[in-house]
Amino acid sequence: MDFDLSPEQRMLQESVSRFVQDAYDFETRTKVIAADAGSDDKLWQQFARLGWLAVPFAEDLGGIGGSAVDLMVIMEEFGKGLVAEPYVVNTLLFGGLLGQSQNHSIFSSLIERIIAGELQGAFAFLERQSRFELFDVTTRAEKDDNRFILNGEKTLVMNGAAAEQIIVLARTGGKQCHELGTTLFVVDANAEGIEKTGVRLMDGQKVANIQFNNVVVSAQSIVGAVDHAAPLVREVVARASLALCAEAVGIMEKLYTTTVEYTKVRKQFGVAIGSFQTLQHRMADMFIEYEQAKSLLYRTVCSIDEQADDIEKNILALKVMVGRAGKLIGGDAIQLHGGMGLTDELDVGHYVKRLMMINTMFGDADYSQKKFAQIMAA
Amino acid sequence: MDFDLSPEQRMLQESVSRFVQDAYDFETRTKVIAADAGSDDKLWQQFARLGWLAVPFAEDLGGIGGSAVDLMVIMEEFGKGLVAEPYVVNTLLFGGLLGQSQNHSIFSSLIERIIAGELQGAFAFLERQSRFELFDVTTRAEKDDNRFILNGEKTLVMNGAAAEQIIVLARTGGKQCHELGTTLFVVDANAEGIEKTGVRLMDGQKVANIQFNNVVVSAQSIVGAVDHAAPLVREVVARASLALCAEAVGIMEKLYTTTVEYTKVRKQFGVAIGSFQTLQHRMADMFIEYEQAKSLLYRTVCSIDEQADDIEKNILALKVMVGRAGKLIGGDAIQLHGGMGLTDELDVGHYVKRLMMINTMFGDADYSQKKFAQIMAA
Amino acid sequence: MHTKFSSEDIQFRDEVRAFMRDAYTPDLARRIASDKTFKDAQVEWEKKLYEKGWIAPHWPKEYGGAGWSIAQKFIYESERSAVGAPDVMPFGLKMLSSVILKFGSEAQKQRFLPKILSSDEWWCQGYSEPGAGSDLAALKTSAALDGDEYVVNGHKIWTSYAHNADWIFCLVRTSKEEKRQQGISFLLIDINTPGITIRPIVSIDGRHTLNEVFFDDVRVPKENMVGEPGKGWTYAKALLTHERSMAGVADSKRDLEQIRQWASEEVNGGQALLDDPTFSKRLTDVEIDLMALEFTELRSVAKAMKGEGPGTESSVLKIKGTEIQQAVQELRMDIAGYYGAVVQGELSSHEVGHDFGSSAREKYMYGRAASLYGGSNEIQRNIIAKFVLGL
Amino acid sequence: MHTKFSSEDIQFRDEVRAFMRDAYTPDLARRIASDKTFKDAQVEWEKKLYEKGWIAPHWPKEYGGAGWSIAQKFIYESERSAVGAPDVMPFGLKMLSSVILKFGSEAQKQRFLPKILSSDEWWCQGYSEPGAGSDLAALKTSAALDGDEYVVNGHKIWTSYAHNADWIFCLVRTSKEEKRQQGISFLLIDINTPGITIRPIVSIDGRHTLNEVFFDDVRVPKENMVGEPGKGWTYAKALLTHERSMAGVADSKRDLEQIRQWASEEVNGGQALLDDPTFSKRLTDVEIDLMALEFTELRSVAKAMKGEGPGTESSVLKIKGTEIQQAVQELRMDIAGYYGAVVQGELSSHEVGHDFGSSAREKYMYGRAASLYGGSNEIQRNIIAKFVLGL
Repeated sequence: MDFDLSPEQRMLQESVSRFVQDAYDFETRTKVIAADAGSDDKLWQQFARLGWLAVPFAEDLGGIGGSAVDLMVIMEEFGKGLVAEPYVVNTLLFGGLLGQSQNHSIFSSLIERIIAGELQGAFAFLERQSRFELFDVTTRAEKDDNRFILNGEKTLVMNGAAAEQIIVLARTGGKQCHELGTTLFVVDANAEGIEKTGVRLMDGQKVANIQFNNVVVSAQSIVGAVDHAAPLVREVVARASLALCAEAVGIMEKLYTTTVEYTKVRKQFGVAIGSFQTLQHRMADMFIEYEQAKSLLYRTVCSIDEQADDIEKNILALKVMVGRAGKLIGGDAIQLHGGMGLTDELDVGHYVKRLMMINTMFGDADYSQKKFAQIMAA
Repeated sequence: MDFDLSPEQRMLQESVSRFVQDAYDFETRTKVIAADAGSDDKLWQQFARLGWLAVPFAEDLGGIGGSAVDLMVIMEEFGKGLVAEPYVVNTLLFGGLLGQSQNHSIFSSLIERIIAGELQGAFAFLERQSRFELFDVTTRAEKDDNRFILNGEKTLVMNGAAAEQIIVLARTGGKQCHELGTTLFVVDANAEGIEKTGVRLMDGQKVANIQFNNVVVSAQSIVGAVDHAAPLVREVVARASLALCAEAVGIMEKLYTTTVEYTKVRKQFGVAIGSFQTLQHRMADMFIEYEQAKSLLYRTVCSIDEQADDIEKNILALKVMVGRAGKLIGGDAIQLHGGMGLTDELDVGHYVKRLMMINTMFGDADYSQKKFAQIMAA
Repeated sequence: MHTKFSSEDIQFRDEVRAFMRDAYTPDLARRIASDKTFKDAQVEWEKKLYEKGWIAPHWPKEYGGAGWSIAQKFIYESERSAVGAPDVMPFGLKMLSSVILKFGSEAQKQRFLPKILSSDEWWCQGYSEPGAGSDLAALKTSAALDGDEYVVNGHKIWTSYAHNADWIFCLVRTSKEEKRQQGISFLLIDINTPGITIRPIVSIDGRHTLNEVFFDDVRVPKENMVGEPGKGWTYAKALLTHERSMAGVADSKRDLEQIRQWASEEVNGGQALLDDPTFSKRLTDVEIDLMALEFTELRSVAKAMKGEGPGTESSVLKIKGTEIQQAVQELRMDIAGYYGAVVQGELSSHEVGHDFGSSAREKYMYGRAASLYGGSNEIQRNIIAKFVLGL
Repeated sequence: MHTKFSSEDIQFRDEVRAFMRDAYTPDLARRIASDKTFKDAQVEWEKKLYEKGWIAPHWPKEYGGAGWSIAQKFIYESERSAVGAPDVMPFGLKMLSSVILKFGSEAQKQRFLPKILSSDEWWCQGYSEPGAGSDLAALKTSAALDGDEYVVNGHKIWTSYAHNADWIFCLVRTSKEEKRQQGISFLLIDINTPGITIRPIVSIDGRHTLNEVFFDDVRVPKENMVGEPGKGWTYAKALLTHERSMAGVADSKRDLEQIRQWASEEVNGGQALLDDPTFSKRLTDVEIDLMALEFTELRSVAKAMKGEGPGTESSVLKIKGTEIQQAVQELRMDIAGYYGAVVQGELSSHEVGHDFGSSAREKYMYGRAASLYGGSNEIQRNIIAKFVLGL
């Protein structure tokens, strides 16, 4: 039993941490997200050069075959730096679907381009009505000879504004909320019949509502098996959830330490406000929640890397805890920063917004807890 | 709009409060509940002389026809004094069923004896399996000519050890949890076929598990209508719930004030522990919860006395709040009393236990909240 | 013990209710809600109240007050917030006016009160400074007498609506005393005086209501000082006790009804969110708390009706009121799900794919202020501990 | 980063597991749980551990310790609590022994350690006094040297198991110093010495573990003082750091499994409580917290395995561990419903109509102590604020 990072992992951590410090201060980040695309291609090239984009991909796909711990290391540092670049969507969702599908070999050139930082991709799963049910899918793909015709709408598609290729979750059979009958297609973002509306989210990222009007896709663009998208989607979403939770733990660390430091220097009634016992206890609680979330993160990554049988349960528990602890730590960080915490200028509110986003992604705390309860009862 | 007590109500309050101060200190109470019956007949005579037993009964039954506010006044003071005498069970449950049934006239002599303090009664509703479902009844009353034969068991019957007469909720038809098919019978506690096991509860009261083995009851002993016990039971239980909640509010007042006083005199590290900010804020929260519970109590009694249309909703909400606030205030009262709070000698733990009992009675906070939610959704 | 109002009060309630229904139109509501049209629309609303004679009910009748009883004031507030109509801007009509009425000169009353009443002159409040928030007595902005004028230098922050205001009333330091509170004076400053710079502060909801105000050798006629120099702290204190009164019960009630509606329409895998027991539990937690708070407020009003001053229950109202508001905001965000993250900007709800997600987020983020402003909830708990519990 | 133990450790785990299964019989468990049979049964259990050589794993091997690694200690504790077997009585085997081993004379080691090890002499701890709880340095019990004996006068309180003990180790005041801690000494007293009176304190769970101990001119040989006079505070402090280590994870795990079982059997109107979403939410809240705490503990153990001393994470373990225990106790009470109120006494479960209601209540009430003892959770938060966060 050992919870230290390996020398390689410490190097990776060091490398991401140095990037955040040297090239990604809060001002830079503010500029990056203010740009229309919501991300910066030069920074993305740097990610590629530093090898980070290769981490999640298997070695036979040109990747590094990184472990869950490797992923955690990157994401925690991204969290601390509030890195807005579309790492999760490109490498874990878009790239993950391609790389982990049983027919991944036919997408090897796409994967190479992802790793090289040359391709922006997206995964279009959400619809207006679907909320947290991944397979509440009404976008239809009708078979027409050796091709499919896509009709419908996908909403708030992450990286959807910038993506050149989009994997679309569409219904090829079954009823509205059924898992069976859903299929994944890679679609060119410039294909005829595609209409995009860019939407800004509170964490600065640029997403898109995408309409598909008789968009023609070939049978070769199917990722995985027809009608059987569910297992692959679930696997990829689980991994992305883990990554987001690791990011959240990084954010929580940043928020609690920032708050502690602020209350040491901020004076009221002639003393540092950090000397008030009630505020001390609230920060102690922030620390406790952070430590607990971190422990559950360790539990989860170890279970993945050790192929234990409680991975799904751990990820759901982690998602619940990250959602709840995030609300507590985020709320207290703002409250303890007083008026400053309520301004857009200070970074605190932006960290809090990102935590809120992460809570929602793929199902909020309440939803995840219900799924957790189902597993426990099974 | 006015939340003051009338002069008569202030007199009533004064009278109960004086009784508690003069005749019912903690030592006296400890002796009373230590006795096998769990109550004291001399005290009960005093209740009768002071007219308290007449308050809940209509004037045409020889009562005073007191309002919900009158009842609240008595019960709050009982709460502050941790009065263990079986007031609720005798006057509101046993007496309430008799007095509010449509055939109340045939029970007028029993009611007279209740008011005179000469009759101890009980209401046997609970069964081993029934938890909070009042009409989960398996005790059967089979019709046999002009009489009924009772078989089954009622558990934890309040005042069941001392009662001379017991109203039994039994099934005369319908399925296990159906409301329809339940009937109330007044049964002599010494009737043949009745077997009692006395059980002590944590608040000191003596209850009984009662077995009915072919107990013969006449058709004249039916309270209300055959098969239609439900409306009457619900009405009486609602009133008893209100009374218990008022008692709980009295207990909370006692607990928060006692705790505040204790922390003013208890010293640690050379200062009163009440000077620590975190403890101050916890006591502020105890106060807030108490004030909120008191407000909801006022809301509820006013709605009853004004025959508003949200009485049921108010009682359920009050029950939820009393349960939750009771846990918070009770827990903090013990915690802030430190080691002393954990002893049986100090009264604090006993007040807390009574709060816990009240939370459970007729459905705990979680259960009551579910019923509240059903009304809100209707 | 009863909850009934007198028949006169009920008649008054009906009158207010009818007025609100007619005067507060959906169009007005829309324009007040948008940063761009806010000021004009708010003035329009206030002028309606002015014409009705209801704009300053707590003022003495001779200056244009309504002469309402406590019950009438309560009824008015309940009816107003029941339809979601905004309160008047408090800076002139509630805050400054009480100071001028009590401590101002006759000339100041004549000069300032009429235009406050008619909503022709808007005020803002220059109290907080970067080093003086909850601890206001630490303020540093100075006003030095030079001939007939005070020369003001300093830096105010968190000044709500300074960019909409014509005047600002400031606490300034006119001398350095042993006891920090004693050197503070109360000064009225035309916000267009040379030397004043206003810098907007964007809030975490993305909106602009707050500002910093910089004073650089700003010259203010000395007749603009209220009362005596050095007494500003006393005047400001007298005002603060007026600040806390209502707990937003009617607003929260309206919000909760809306939330029930939305939660019944938001579906997850075929189940409406309202039928999800976890959500239902959270919602009813808040509803029950609010049912209690409504009566905590009524108890406070009933006390006031008997002439007992607003006591320490105002701290309970503040704490619980804001806790409920924040719980409401969180429920609304959680109903919106993914769409709570949307920054709608110029997009239509149809383009976004959602009606209230963006405004749910704005309200949620802005709502973080509620537990800070008007005496943070921590300070309210200190007040309860000290003044109610005697700790 | 991994959670695997070495194969030696796994072998050891299997050995402990087998031992626990065989040695900790249901009959023993039953007798330990009853006040009447407790002492004899507990001694029987400790003697089994003594014979196995496992009774004092943290002692040096020469005195009968097991020479276990950190990992082995952790494994032992996990396996022991997984079957619900009690820990040894800590007063002699853990607390006093570490003081004697570190600061005691050779004669004291020879006299006291063997009988502690064999569980033939039981100890209790005389620290707290009515005026000295969390603030131990305020203690007043005095020991004045008179010839070769100390004469002890004073009053100890909250003395667990004094009524079962043969000896008591006390902090006593031997001189009055400027700094209150400096006049305190560490004295070993035969509890049967004339002048000692033990008064039971019944706890709110109705049970008797606590006592007051009165000292009235109690004469104690001066060779019973440990180390130097006036250094008692230092010795006691060194001991306190040993106190907090485990968070009761295995016990809480076992409890939660039991709760799942009971909740599936407890039915309300046809629905099992486990299927009630409100209950399920509360239960999974605790389960998730415990999953995290298990790894907070493992992280702490892993640090210890690398030789890093028990850091401030012990405060996290204490706070979360006790919070979880109390939440578990509350769930158990709530499952029991009405039956949680029962004081079972001599009645059988059949007569009561319920299996665990009475013990659920005892555990709930007794559990209130968890957030107070061993440094209250408030003090733990002070520790985190000061030593972790540097506030």
